[in-house]
Amino acid sequence: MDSPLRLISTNPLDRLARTIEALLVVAAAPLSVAELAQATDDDSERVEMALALLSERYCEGRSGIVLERVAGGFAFRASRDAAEACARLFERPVERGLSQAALETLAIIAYLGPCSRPEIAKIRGVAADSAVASLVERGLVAEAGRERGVGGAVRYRTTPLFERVFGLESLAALPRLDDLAEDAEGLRDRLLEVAEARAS
Amino acid sequence: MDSPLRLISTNPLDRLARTIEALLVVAAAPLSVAELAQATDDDSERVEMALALLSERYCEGRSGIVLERVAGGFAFRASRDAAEACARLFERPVERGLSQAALETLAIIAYLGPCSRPEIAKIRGVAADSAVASLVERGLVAEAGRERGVGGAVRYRTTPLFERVFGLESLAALPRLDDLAEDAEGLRDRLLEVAEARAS
Amino acid sequence: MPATPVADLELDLDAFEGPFDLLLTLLLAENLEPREVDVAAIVVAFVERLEGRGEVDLEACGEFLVLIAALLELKARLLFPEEAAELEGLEPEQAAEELARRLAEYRRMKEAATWLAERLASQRDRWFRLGPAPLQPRGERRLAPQPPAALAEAIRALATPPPSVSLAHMALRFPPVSQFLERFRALLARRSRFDFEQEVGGLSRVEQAVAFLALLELRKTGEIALSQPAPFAPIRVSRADSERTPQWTARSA
Repeated sequence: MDSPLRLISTNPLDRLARTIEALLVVAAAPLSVAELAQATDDDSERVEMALALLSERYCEGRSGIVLERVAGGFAFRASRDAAEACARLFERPVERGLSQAALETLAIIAYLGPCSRPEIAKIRGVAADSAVASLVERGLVAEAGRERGVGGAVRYRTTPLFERVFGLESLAALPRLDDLAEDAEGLRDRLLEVAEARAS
Repeated sequence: MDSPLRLISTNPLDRLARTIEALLVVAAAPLSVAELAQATDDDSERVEMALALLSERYCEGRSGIVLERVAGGFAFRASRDAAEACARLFERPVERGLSQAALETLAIIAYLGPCSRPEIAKIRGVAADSAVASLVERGLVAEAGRERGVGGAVRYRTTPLFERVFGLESLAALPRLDDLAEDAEGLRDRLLEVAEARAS
Repeated sequence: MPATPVADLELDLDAFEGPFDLLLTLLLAENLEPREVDVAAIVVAFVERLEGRGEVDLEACGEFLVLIAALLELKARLLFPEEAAELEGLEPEQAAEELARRLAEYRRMKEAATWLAERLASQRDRWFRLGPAPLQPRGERRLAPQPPAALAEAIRALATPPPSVSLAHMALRFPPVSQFLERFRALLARRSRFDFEQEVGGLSRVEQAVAFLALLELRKTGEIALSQPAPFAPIRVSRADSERTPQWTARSA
């Protein structure tokens, strides 16, 4: 809004940036550099340079529209300043009423990669059917083929929407499990004590 | 108004404009002045003034994002300069095949005749909602009345496009499954039986 | 046996909402899968009920323990039929290690779920559009020509029974509840009463558990009456018409 007009229209990189902002404002999901390069018929390097320009313009504090890197691509979102106004007008259908069971199921699918309902039930000790169904309905997980080909159980993976809702650049941005929980050592020692007491 | 230097950060109208651009980038439908006023907790007059500011900023030739007044209110669209890139983005490549979920669902509808989603879910052992939705979107299946009159589940049938894609003159030209069952009813029973065995 | 607050314990689980005795009835009639039932939630509900009464009801605790143990065993066997067989051959150290591995895995997943919940909370002021923009140009989805044989193949796959049924699983199958229902009915046709422990003494623990569930089912339908002079004393089973106990029939109504 504030930079001199002439400069904008003559700089070819700025023209590319304008095309990219046009694409991002109508896209239904984050767009990767490759998708942007393909749509703008330009090369990835220049697309990345244009994105850098846009990141400066569309950032918190300067603009109501904010460019973010999320779910393996780039997308516009509302600035955090506008959260209150957004909350008055919009709903959060995806995360509303997400139960503990659903969150555990989601964690298992996100960390263990494609897995089936029996596998999830094995880890949680409770059937996962309704939790999985609610996650599919919300669009956070999706079917990903069947186990062992024909006749096997359907497997599930997380979707790009999952990464977007949780604000993750990719699944690699999930914290390492080892950092989340103490190792199995202490637990095993306790169980061994119990086992020995029973054997004696 | 304050001194020009502090204009951006302190001018309340500019802040309102930033909140409005945030709302517009999140909205899935055009927003009316009344909706914007309600969400921003401001009055319509000032909202209209902020929208005038935004129309200047987001206009053809200056920006890839263009503010458009449409029937229902205001919405962002891509600039005309970006039309070609948009066409490339939204033009979908010819898809080579269907997902397993979609193929199974389509086969069930093709061989058994009009089926409801609960029925398909029973046979597949997993919810069929998203698979059916994607087949409807592709125009391969369409609604065909409801089960047992009013109040029953919606049933789906295959479309002429389905026959074209699969190179069939009619549904009678589907590969025969005589070894499985004599007719659609027999096939339905057989599939339900196996589904039950799989679930137990 | 005095009236206890177990049968009419109100439950609000993922898979079931209603009194505990209805839950048991559904399980016995095989209208509800044991694996759908969150046993921990039942225990919590029961403990809350006890707490609400302000006194320890030993009778109720005893009955509850027996029922919940039977339910747990039933569920555990159904959930891990093959694992149970695998674990049986293991030395205590190995079994402990295996259990520790599983517990650690579940604990890590719980931690991961907690992290996700916190992450979600921190994203509350991040708003973005779900789905297409209001003025988005729409492209059509086009599909390349497909072979009709793929449809037949998909149906064949769905019509194929699941592969590989392990024998270990078969070995651990439960005797049907109906088997005990018939056996107890036949017994009571000959004799007016019998001793539960004596009848099931020679059976495996699993069979005993199923037999006990059959007993509850018969009580539920009003065919039998049960009496037990003291906790852990033998359970006496008799024909409903020969030895009607007011408390039981009142609660069965």
